[in-house]
Amino acid sequence: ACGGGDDDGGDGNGGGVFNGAVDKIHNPSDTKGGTLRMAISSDIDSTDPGNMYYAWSNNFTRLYSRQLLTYPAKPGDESLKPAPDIAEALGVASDGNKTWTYKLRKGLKYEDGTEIKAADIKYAVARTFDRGVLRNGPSYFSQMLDAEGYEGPFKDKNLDNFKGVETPDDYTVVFKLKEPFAEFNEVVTFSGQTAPVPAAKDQGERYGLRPFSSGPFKWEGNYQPGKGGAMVPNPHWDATTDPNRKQLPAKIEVIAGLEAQELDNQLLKGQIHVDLAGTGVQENARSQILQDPALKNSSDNPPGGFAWYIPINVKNIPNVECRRAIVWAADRDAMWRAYGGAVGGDMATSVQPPDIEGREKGTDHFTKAQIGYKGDVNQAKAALQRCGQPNGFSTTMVYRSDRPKEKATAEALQQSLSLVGIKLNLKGYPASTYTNDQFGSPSFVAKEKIGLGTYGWHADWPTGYGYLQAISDGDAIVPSGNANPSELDDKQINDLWDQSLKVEDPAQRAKIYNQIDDRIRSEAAILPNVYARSLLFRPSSLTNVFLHEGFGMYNYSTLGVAK
Amino acid sequence: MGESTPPTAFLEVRDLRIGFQTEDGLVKSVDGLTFSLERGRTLGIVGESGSGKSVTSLGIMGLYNRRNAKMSGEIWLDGRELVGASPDEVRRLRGRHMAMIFQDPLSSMHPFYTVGAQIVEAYRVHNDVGKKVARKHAIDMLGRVGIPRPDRRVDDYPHQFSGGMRQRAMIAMALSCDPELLIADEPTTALDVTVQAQILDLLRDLQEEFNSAIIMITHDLGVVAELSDDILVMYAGRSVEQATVEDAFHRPMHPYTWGLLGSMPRLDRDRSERLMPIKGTPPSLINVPVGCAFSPRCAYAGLNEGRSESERPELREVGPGHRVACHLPVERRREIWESEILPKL
Amino acid sequence: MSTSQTGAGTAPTEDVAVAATEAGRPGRGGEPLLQVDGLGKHFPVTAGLLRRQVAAVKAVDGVSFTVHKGETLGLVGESGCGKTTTGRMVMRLLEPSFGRITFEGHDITHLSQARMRPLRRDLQMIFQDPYSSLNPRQTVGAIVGAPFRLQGIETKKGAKRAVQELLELVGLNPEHYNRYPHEFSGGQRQRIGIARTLALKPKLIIADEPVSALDVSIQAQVVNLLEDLQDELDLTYVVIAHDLSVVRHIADRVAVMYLGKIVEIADRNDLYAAPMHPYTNALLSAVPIPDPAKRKGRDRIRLQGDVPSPLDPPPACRFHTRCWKAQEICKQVEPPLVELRPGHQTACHFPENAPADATELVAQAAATHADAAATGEPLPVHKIRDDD
Amino acid sequence: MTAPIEVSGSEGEAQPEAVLAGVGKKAIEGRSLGRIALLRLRRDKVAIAGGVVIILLIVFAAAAPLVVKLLGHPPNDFHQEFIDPTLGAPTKPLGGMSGDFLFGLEPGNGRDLFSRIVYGARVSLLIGFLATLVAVLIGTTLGVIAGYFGGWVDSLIARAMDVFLAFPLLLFAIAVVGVIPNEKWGLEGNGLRMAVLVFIIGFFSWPYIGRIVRGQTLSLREREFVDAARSMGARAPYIIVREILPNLVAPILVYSTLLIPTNILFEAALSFLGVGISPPTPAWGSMLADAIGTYRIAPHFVVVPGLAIFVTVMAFNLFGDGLRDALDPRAR
Amino acid sequence: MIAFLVRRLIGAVALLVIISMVTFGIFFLLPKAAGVSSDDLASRFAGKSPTPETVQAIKERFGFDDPVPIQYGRFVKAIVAGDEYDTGTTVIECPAPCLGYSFRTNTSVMDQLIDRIPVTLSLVVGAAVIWVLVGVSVGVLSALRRGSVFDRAAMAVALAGVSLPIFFTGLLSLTFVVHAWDLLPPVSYHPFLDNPLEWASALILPWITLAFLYAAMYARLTRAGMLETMNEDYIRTARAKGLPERTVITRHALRATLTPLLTIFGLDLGLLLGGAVLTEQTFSLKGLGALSLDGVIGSDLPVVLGTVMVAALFIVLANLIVDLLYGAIDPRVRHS
Ligand SMILES: Nc1ncnc2c1ncn2[C@@H]1O[C@H](COP(=O)(O)OP(=O)(O)OP(=O)(O)O)[C@@H](O)[C@H]1O
Ligand SMILES: Nc1ncnc2c1ncn2[C@@H]1O[C@H](COP(=O)(O)OP(=O)(O)OP(=O)(O)O)[C@@H](O)[C@H]1O
Ligand SMILES: [Mg+2]
Ligand SMILES: [Mg+2]
Ligand code: NI
Repeated sequence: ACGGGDDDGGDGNGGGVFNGAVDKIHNPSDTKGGTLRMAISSDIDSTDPGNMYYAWSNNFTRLYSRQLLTYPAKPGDESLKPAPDIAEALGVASDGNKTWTYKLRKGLKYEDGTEIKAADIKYAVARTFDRGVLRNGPSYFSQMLDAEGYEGPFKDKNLDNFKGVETPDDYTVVFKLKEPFAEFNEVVTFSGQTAPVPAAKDQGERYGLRPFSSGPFKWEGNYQPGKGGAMVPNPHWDATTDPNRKQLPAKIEVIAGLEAQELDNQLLKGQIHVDLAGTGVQENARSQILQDPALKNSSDNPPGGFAWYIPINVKNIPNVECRRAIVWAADRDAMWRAYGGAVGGDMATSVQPPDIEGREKGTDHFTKAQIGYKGDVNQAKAALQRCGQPNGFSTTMVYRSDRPKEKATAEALQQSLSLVGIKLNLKGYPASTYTNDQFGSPSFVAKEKIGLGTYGWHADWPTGYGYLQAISDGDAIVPSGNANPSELDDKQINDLWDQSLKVEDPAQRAKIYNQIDDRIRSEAAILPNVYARSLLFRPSSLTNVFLHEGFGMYNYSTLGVAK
Repeated sequence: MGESTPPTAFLEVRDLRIGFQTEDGLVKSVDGLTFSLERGRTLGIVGESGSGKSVTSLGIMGLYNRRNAKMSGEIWLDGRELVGASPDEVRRLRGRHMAMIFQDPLSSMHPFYTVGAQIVEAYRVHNDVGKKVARKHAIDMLGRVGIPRPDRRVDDYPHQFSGGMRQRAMIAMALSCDPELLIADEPTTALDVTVQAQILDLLRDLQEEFNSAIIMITHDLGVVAELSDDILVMYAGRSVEQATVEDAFHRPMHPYTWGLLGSMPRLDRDRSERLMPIKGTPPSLINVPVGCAFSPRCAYAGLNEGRSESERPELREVGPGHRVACHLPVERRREIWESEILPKL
Repeated sequence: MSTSQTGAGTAPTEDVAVAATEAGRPGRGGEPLLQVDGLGKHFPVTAGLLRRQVAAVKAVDGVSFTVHKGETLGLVGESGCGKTTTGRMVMRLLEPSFGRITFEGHDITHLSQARMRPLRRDLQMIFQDPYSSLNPRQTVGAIVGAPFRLQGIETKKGAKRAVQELLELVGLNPEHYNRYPHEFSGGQRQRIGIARTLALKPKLIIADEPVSALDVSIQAQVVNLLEDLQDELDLTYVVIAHDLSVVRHIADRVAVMYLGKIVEIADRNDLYAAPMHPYTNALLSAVPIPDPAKRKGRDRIRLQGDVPSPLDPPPACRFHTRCWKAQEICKQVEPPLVELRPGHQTACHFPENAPADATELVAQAAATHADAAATGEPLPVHKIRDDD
Repeated sequence: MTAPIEVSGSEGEAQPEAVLAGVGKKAIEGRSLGRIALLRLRRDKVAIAGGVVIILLIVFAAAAPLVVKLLGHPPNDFHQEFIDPTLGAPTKPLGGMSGDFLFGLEPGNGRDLFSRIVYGARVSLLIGFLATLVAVLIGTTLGVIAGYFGGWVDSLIARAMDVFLAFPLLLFAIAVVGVIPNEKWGLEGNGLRMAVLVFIIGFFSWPYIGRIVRGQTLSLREREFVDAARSMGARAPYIIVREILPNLVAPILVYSTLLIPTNILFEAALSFLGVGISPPTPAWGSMLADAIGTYRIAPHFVVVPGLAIFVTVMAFNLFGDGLRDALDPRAR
Repeated sequence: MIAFLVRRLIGAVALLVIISMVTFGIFFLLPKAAGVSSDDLASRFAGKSPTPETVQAIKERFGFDDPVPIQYGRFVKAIVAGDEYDTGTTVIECPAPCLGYSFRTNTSVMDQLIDRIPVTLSLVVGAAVIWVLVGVSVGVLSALRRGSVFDRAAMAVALAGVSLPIFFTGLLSLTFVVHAWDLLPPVSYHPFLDNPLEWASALILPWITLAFLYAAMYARLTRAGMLETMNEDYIRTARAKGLPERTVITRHALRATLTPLLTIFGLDLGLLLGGAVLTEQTFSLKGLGALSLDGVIGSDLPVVLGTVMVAALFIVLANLIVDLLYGAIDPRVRHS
């Protein structure tokens, strides 16, 4: 590959080959210096590693925070397996998967040179218990750990009252679970919630404005919401203790809220190096890249690790045949096109995307994942007949108004359903409130009689549990930020979930997950749409670029810029 | 008229025509006007509203944009012809050789500049002097036109002056460069009688002092009688009678002039029971009657066997310096005036 | 009858008028129709946060006069002296600040608009500006017919017929019922305004500068029309004007105003022949005479300066700042309106054309005046001689 | 002597109406100022062109189903057979413009742009007109009341206008549109949304009309014909309705024609910010907002609605300007 | 003068109070009327999967269950007397005038405003300079050459300027000028004091785009005003004095034409300073407009209230300054 020397940043010349960063490192380099510019078109919801949930934030936070375990920074499948970070090794289970013990490396330092201690990790986990302060992160710890009644360190200053984590010494962290859980290492790996926070440095909610660094970079001044911030190398970070990170750029600039089109434009010219969100470029840039061989060679089109699908709400459309009619009538071809055809992804057959461990392809129950499949009017009408609504019915479909692809999907579905008499009222909501207040709020869904909507999901960790549980377990339905907008509360599925916890063998568990997947589809609670592919662009000046399969985007912790 | 020669008179206007092209047609505001004026004399122009008095005066001043106004004829000022002159040449004459006073002094002065500044400005375009000198001159001029404490008032704005004072200031501004020709377009119409009397006195005094020629435009015959030496009666853009004031008031020869005199209630005569108005209203200047413009309103038009309707009367000398445009035989008119009109006045 | 367009014939009103002229006008002596006593209007000048009144424009400051049935009272004075304000107060378009207005024996000073409404039939006004007094969006028919509609009057032959009769009365072509004001000349518009005024057959018409916006030739037409109508319809006029010649022509009695006060009021002939107040004198002598022969012979009185501001009128005799006869007393004592000759009142310490003892009479009156003011009694008009 | 009735063409103040009336000497029937303005307007070719465009637009919008039947495809039908699945662009050049698809195809779904533009005119014009109507109703009512009664009523309304003018209308529109329920007041879906939009836009733009009306009323109130009416015993409602309002028609008309395009643009801005009309109802603003995202793939998709908005707004502006000149030639 | 100022200031404060009340009403009462419960309102502040306790906690902190007047009272009290916010670990002092604290971004609204104002100020002032210069000169030239080719062309362009949505012109110019033709650097904000050249070059495009719209408007207004002024009697007087035409236009006509434009300019400037929402959004400039838009879309009420208040303040201030300037320019106003 080309090492750069191409400073005008005007094109993708010498950018290697198409998909050249998917399974190997593109442009490897150890050159230091330069400014790495990363941008995102929305705002960053939080830079507090304990208060973030997006795949890209977990990727991003590794630049300035280390955590107990992490995904290896390597191309290929290897990146999906948990690897030690602050810990010396993976956690060791005891007590029938109810106790997990981690040993810490010694001598790891924060940005001010003080050492990272076990208590800091305990404190970091403890603070995730206060959902009033840290509202955005996952809540696995507070659900799983055996710490009944603990309210978090902000209300309860005495950390000894937190029994879910024990620190027998400065270098040992022991997690105590309520129930046995086989995939606990994955839980620890996937989020930044085990990134250590010294109690003295914590500022509660405001910690996100300037997180205390343990990684290769530290924040220079505060992060400014809606605007961005900057990072500089952390002198106390030691490369020898950390195989998963590099410290190449002399400065990292983070720009938030850059208009999406403009972001792409600047990315293509190399004025910006990374689109933080990692979901790929917009339509305009897509056509530019695909039509210009030079640009195309600087891009990758890997699976993004997530899937786009349509949850069908079982409360508002209680009759399963009515839901099946929707699935039968759906114009899969148009819905697939909405995401950009082959470049946007592959037609989905199951709820779980292919990179989930042990996932099976599944069978199309009431639809066909085929290019050119426009829906089956006859089958749909028959289903309607069975449902008792031979002339169709009308319901509301929601989508994120600032996402053109979702709008196109909704329109495609609306158009094809109209052929069988099902009338969809489309309503768009801003993405920033969509998953919390509208589609993610069962009361709102009930009030507005929302029948279906667009949705996308990324695995917390690459197993069926990490993908499916949050979106299909009846217990996972919450009043706001609900990730199960189908509101599927199926006895059979719920039982399967409970059962899966007790199974030790991962392959055995995967079977159960596949069963659940199949059941969701035969209940027509989810209409699978597309396994996403992202069209990622890597400006020629970007070095050490490779696709991180766990995040479904380039790995951020090793990037450098060629001057 | 290629062989036009410079006249001997100070101001001579020959066959002046000024028209405006409008959406509805050509407005012939001035339609063949000829007159002359000597230094030190005052010409009063009277006529009804819309008869072309202001257009004439603005035409002489060269204040019409040549694109909008169609102008022809000749205007000779002190040996210079103005209609054919370049706009810049005429501009240089304005203010210095000819100046003008307008009817409404408030709207005619710039509201944002002090009275002094406006006089200074007028003075300095034509005289290469410093600000201080010009200001002294302005104060001096304000004093000359009878504004008390001119050194203070010079820094006032027009709206701080009373109506009479504003008109005085306008006069000061017009006279600041000793113009040889002063055109006053209804300078007193907006003023009260007592103030009007003051302004008229002022104009008279200033004329004596500067020996300038004055054109006094008004529709008040009284004002003309007080101030003018000669009179020009305009009707529908044409001159219908030109005479000395004595002739005009004592021996008027045009039915329109009779009408004007008959319409006026007068303080100096016994109160007549009825006024004698002219019937009808002035004609549209787009469709002026072909013949005598006054014929539709003229009580004596019938005496002409239709000539008034078809043929345009020329200005003809009926006595020394007395010219009238009427088809009626002079003798007949004299008779009518003496037997029919005069007794009723 | 054919209202000839070419104008050889005369309108019917003219014929009537000629006949009526010499029949004599019901001069003064008719019963009083309108009585105005000490009427005044002070416009508050406000400033500051609470819109506190800081001063007052003393537009009209206590005027009294009587208008008798059938006569014409002329009200003259310089611009801003309060003529219009007086007229508008009488019309009750403005609320008087003080004083009393009696119309046909009824006190109408503070009648509510609702109570005023029926009285408006008898009390009408002609406005100064023929361009602004007619609504440009209404047809002549609507304008002239408005009084019928507003007063709820059923017209026998229908409103249209009634309007057309009125148009004819003022010398307009009744066929122009459907035209709009902009299609008429100034004089014609003024006629339309007059027709509207006449619709309700009022007893009293207040004409505020009815001809000052018109050209002389047209002015004469309208003046004649007003006179003819008065004879024909038995009208009473209060004519406001600043043109002394016009007032002399149409008024029977004339009141001269200066700065919100009446300084002299007298019979027309008396006033023009022998004015007593120096201001009246000055006014008369300022009028330019359309006769070049008289230019030299006249001895003129030239006033200095302008009318002072009604915001801060001079004390005592308001004319003293411009009066050439003014003495110390004029700045101290306000001269009351004193009837120095039969039917001729004036307010001056040193009147002209007056009996020899005038000065003492005025001083005497001023003294009683001061007493009355002190006791708060209404101020009488001082009638000195009753030997009439 | 009575004046012969004759229309004079030379009034002293050079009254425009009088001058004009002087032309048609023979025509004796009353010609209102409105008709004269119409005459004058007819001579203004540019304004006429604007007016013709407006009328055409209205006709097209009203007859949209017919027009589309004749010249296009149903506005919501997909034609993805002509769309490249990966690029989302029409496969034929010029965005697929042809006799079949006059304005080409929408990228992605391949809907007929022509029929979407025709149907979109309905939304744009409806919002433009109705919102303006709301503004005119409120603005005129309050403006006249403020101007006529003066005093504290005037102060109050004038303050209210200040408040409204100081409000960031766009933000409120977004906030309000965000909470519109599905059904209310017997309306549902887009109908409700449009009703709310119309109301908000109208409700926040009334001060523009209100100010003008108030100013005009203030000066009209001082005109003598109002005094004349009062002196004949007219009450306030009569004066407002019969004497003042007819004189306000002209300025209101002019400012309405100028407010309509503003409101059309406002709808476009809302669509751009994602709170416009819901799909699949076509609206120019939302088409343009969508097109911004695909201008490289389908430049015609930007040009077509952009031009539609531009032409419409331009037509209204030109017509409004012409109207103003015709009704009030001094304002040129 | 002092009395005038005091009166205007009191009026301004009253205006601000009313505006804050209406804003408050729209953002609290309206959602309530539309059926949004205080729980829903609270959950908007609560991130991805809030527990009921979270919602409860937020509700309590905001006092969403209190009557609206009390909530409003708190808001006003904070402005006047300052406030403090418990962020869970620390208590943040928010000194008066405290416009509230955004729980969404964990910053004091005042700090954000202070951070954003320079951006909007730079954008608007730069654009204003351009549009006034261009608009006025084009308008004057058009008026003087009324009916000429220049006049027609200028007015056509002006109409185009008024007829095109700003996001349309903005995004297209961004694509072509910056990205396709590389004529200008990408649009961004660099503090003026750091590097004035960079500041200007990175803002030229938004300036021009914004100015295009307004220059068009001002050209039309100036032209109309100029045509009217040129008919004034005092212009005739100036010419009668023999002044050169240039002096007549610049000293006499222009001054009178521009004075009434000042009022409109003040209002426009005030409105824009409160946030040029569309322009900022189009060019990704982080000014007040973008902040308020984020606030509205994210239901970040304190931010919305804060930006609306600042916007109103700008308008009020602009009007006040215009009035004062008016007195300086127009002596008739000064003396009345
Ligand atoms: N610029 C112009 N364009 C068109 N017509 C004009 C123009 N200026 C004047 N006129 C017309 O020319 C005629 C003569 O106008 P002018 O102002 O000279 O009358 P005037 O005698 O001064 O009347 P007044 O006594 O009312 O001042 C009028 O009919 C007027 O309408
Ligand atoms: N509404 C008002 N508020 C304040 N002052 C007023 C008002 N109306 C009139 N004035 C003042 O009252 C005084 C008298 O005005 P009025 O109109 O009665 O005078 P006038 O004699 O009719 O004058 P003119 O001859 O100019 O018509 C003037 O100084 C005028 O400025
Ligand atoms: Mg004139
Ligand atoms: Mg008056
Ligand atoms: Ni007395």
